[in-house]
Amino acid sequence: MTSTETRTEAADALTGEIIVCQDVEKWYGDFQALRGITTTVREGEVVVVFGPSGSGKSTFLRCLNRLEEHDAGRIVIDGIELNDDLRNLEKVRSEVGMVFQQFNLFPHLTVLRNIALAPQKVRRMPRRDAEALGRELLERVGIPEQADKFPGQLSGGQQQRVAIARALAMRPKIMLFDEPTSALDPEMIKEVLDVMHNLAESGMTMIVVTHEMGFAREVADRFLFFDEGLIVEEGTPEHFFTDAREGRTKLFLSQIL
Amino acid sequence: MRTSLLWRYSVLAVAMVGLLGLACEDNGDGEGSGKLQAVIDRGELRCGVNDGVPGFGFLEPDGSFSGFDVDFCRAVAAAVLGDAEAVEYIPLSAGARFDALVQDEIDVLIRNTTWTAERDGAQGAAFTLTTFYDGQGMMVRSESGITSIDDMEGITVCVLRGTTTEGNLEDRFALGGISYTPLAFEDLDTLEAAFREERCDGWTSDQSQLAARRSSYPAEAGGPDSLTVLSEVFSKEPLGPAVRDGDDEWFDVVNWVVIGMIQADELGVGSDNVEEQISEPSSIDVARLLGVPWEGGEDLPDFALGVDRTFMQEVLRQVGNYDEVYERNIVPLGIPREGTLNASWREGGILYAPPMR
Amino acid sequence: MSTIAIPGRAPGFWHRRRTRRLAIQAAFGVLVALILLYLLERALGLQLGFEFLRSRAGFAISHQWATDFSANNSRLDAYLTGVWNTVRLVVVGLLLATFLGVLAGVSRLSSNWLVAKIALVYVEVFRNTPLLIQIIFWYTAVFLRLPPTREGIQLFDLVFLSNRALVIPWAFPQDGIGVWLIVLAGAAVAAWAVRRWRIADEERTGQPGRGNTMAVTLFVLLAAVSYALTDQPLDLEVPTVNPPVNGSFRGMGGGLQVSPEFAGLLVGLVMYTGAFIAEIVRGSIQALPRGQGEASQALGLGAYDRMTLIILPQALRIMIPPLTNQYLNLTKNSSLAVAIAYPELFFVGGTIQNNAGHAVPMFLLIMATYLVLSGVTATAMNVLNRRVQVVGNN
Amino acid sequence: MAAAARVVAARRPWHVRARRWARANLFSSGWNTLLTAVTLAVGGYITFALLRFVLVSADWGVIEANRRLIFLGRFPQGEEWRVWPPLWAFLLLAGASYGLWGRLRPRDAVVFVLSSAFLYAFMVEGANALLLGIGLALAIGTWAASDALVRGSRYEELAKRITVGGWALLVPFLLFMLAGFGGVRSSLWGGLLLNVVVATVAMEAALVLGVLFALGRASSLPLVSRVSALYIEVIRGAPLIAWIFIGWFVLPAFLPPILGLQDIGLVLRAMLIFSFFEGAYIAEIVRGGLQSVPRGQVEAAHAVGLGAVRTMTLIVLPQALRNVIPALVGQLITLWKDTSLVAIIALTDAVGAAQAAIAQREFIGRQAEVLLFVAFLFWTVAFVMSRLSQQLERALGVGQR
Repeated sequence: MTSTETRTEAADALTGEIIVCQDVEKWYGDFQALRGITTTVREGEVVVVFGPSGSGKSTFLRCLNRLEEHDAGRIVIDGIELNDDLRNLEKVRSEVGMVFQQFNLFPHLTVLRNIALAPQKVRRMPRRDAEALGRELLERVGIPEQADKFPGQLSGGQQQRVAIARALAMRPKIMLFDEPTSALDPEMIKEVLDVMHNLAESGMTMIVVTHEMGFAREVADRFLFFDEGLIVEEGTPEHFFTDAREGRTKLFLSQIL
Repeated sequence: MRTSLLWRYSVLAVAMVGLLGLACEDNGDGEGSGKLQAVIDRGELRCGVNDGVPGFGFLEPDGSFSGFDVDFCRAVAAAVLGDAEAVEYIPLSAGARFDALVQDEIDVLIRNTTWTAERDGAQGAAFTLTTFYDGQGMMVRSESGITSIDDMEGITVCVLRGTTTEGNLEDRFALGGISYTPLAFEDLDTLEAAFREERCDGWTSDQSQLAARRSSYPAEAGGPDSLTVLSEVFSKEPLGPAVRDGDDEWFDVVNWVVIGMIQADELGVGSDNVEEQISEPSSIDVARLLGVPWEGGEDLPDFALGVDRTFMQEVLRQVGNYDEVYERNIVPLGIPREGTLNASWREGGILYAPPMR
Repeated sequence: MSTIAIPGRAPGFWHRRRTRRLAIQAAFGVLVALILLYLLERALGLQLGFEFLRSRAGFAISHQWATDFSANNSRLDAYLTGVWNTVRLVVVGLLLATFLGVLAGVSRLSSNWLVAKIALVYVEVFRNTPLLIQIIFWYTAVFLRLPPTREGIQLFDLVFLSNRALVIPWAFPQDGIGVWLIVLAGAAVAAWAVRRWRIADEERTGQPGRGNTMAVTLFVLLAAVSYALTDQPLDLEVPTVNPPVNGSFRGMGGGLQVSPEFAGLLVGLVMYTGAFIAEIVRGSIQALPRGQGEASQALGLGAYDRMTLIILPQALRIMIPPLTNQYLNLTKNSSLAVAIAYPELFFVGGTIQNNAGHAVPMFLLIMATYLVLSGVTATAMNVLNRRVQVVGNN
Repeated sequence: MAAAARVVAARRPWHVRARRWARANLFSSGWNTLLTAVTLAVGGYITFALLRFVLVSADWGVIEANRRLIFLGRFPQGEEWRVWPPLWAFLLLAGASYGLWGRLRPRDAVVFVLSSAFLYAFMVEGANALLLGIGLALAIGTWAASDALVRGSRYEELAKRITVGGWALLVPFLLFMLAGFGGVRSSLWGGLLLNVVVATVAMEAALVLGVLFALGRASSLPLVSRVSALYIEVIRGAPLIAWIFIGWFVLPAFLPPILGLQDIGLVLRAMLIFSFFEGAYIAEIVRGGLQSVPRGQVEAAHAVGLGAVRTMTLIVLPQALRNVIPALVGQLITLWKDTSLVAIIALTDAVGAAQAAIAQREFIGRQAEVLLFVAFLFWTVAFVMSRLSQQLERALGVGQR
């Protein structure tokens, strides 16, 4: 994996760069959430994003699959530029899976239907195939027996695993995780992290917003530290744990570790 | 700040009860004493009237009431309380009037109300001498070419609901085997609006009401001449004041105020000459009417009607006699008194006052 | 009861919770009973009993539907005519108000600024103005002011507008209707089968099945062909103006005639209730967690699928209880017909009471009727509610 | 998203900004462009027709001639002064409250000012202009004083208490001014004044009754709960107009013949009917609020040693009421609008006055003007109430746990 890279120039059109961000800015009213984010992610890379709350981590993630529109700069995902073109939007969304802090499962559909819905409707997959895929993914996240229950009947950890399976069902090239474990009870965090660990090992490109630093250190190729809408510091896990340069980074790390 | 909610609610509840008591006007009728005493104690007459028939009972923009019926309210108040203005007018819909009367909402109902057996009996009203003899008629637009009820096959007729006219209408059309659609309204204003917009072809009501409405029919809509009241009168509608059954004393007072006004007309006593007639009555009948001695003699026997024997003096001073009331309210509608049933019996009408002696 | 000695004394009789509860309830019960007894005692002095409803009505009723009432029928028949008039008004009103309300509610969330603002203005204006004024306005300032019959507005010889009647073409059943209806039932079954088949096919292949489109097309096609073959089972009537008699017009013939009274009341009720329903629809959609929409977006579901598969099924669940309340309100508000001349049950009941007295039994009957109407509506909505509830939802 | 676009665009020239905004909000797709065109045509026509009517073709003389009737009904001539002190008190309290708590959004303020100006134009004649001017001056004065001087000072809490007390006493004060010291009989109260009096009295009474019946229905005592439920269902089962007719026709026969109770006037009966009717609806709303309070709250209250009554009044009820403020205010707005129904019985409220004005010969065919004006009067009050409710919700953080 390409974990030794410390810094990539956005202008470099190296092969394998699946996400390119250049000077991305985002405003909420008078508040600027992103102040010129420039970074790239290579295929198969696992990037962990962390930083204090309100630093723009989630906004960054949400801009990547256009849940939020960025106001300035460019974002290119797998060669597709994110702009007003609706066709681009559809393409990007089917390539980028997202897992939310609050799971966001559909409460009126069974677990299996939650997973099979998008492949059927968006990928035009036959129902039988979609449901077979769903069962396979449930097996993979370790809860095959829950297929016919409703989300409300599952524990938080199980729900988040269903949410991961749901995102995987679209066979995305990139997975975005927005604090996937922060709404969970401690004993459930591990079961979700295990699933994510396996996913990372299978070579999936992942961007993960998390403060589970143990997990991050194990799986991440690269860390991004966000503060006040900027990437303050960027580097390998080892760099952060041994040799963090910025004062803000050190302070924050000392608070969460 | 955070006092107990229960405490605050209790205070509020007590305050509300107190306020209801304050707002509740003191109009309790004393037990045992009749309506007459109750009215005197209250110092005001509650009179059920119409507020939408010009000439009979009408609410003016300034909030005052005017009309023939309203003048009889004023006359009763003048007789009982000495002040024609001591009246609280309660506008009533046709449907609500008898309940208001029977439930003591009002002291007297003077609202172009027809005297019928059912109302006298089952509905618990008692009618005094008739003040206005009327009959049900039908008004149509002149341009419609309708000249009689029998021409009216298939038309729509506007009528007030819950009135005798609604039933008479059905009876008349059933008699002629004529099919029609009745459109029944709760209030006269909406009815007239509908008629004006040609929602219906005929408008049936008491002839006086039709004439009243016709006379003031707005020029914008064609004016009075664009309407024709058909000559056929298909019911008898004697209109007069009504009081609640079972209080003879009160009934007598109202009845004799009406009679007194007709009598005064017959005797030629009115608001213009009442003062001189009081000091020097022109006949013994005038003396009896006004409750003054005849040619300086002893007092005439009291009628013992429950009100002062001079009650007609105030009535005539403040309101006038029957003819004055008629001239003031009905003639402007285009219904002269001569030649109608409401002329005096001496002039071919049927208005006839029992003797006051 | 117990044989084990308990330290201290058992609570005295008066201090037991059970006793207290019984005492409070007994006191309350006595109070309620006293009030009821008092009311009963007062009621005994009034005219009770319903015999008066058997007498001849003696008045005619302008609007009739599903009844054949004349003044010679009993007062009870008159009342039932009024009940049917209410039912007709309420059924049509519920359908239209729901349609308008959903339209306006969804419009309020539209990304089109103009549409959203117009929906907002509609809701704010009609929700915050007394219904009585609205009804009087629609009747006296709009429908009565349409031109009279002789100057009526005629659109393409199909629709006729006058202040006597709004007439639209309408199909009336003829003798051959029975056969055609059977064919229609068959067509419906066929359409249903086709839809099932298309859905199964869609699930099998993943390709869009277009089940609804095909089913509707098939049904319409079958209906049209069988209509042609069965010798016109419906007679489509277009409005005609009856010839004038003595120079005055005698109303309209043909088509479906809607009186201005009915129209005024209906439009008033629909516009008013629609504004409330719009707020319910908007609120229910907005009440869904934002994540639901985002998750479906992130999965790449299109706007239509998102609305029909994710948002609406969940919003419906929140919507139904307040919607039921609005339906009940519309039913009860139909009684404002007394302000204009539409003879629904409250109006006719009032006329009977004017003629006959007997206020207490008459009003009891009116209340009971409304309770039954409300009960039917509420029960239907409860059944619907139970069907859309989500299992294990928390 | 629109907000974000606005800020970015703020750095661009206005026409670019406008174009961007229009593209995002009006013409984002072909379908949206069509929708915009159709809506613009229909909405534009309606707006144009309405404006033309209001400004050109309408004859507002009918309102001018009937101003007194619409606002006061048959209130006796020469007694109008009784109305002014309560109105002043109201304006004074409104000004103070706005100064102490309020943050009216600019858009609301515009609507408010425009409506006031419109009303002013129609209400004002002769001495009224001065009297109303005094009221407005009071409102602005207390607002400015409380906003600039009191807010943030150590007297703020005291001022708030006084203001709350003032609001509580306003309705009693109004009734006292109308009926006290040889005042005007309730049967002569009319016009909008009547709507206001019936609505305010019934609002307070209905809130009290509603809370009582809600507590009754939520009671663990089966008899109490069943009787309360029965009351609520029966009242809600029939239309308000039916209950008003019952108050009019049937109620007197059931009132006990003591204390002159049988003789209570129509206005009082209307207040009674409205209180009991709306009380049943409010009871249902409050019951919903009671159910929304988590069980943990009760348990926590018991745990710190509060008894059942105190748990209810100090812990559960305040939270329950707070949670249902939107629904409660909605019901109060309904009550306000429903007071127009008294026009169907014999009372001359604003709507009754409107009907009387429509009937006047010289104003034939002016029904649209009269009805629109009266509708506007009702609308203004209801609109202000709904906006206040939104402010209250924000201030109390309803919906935020």
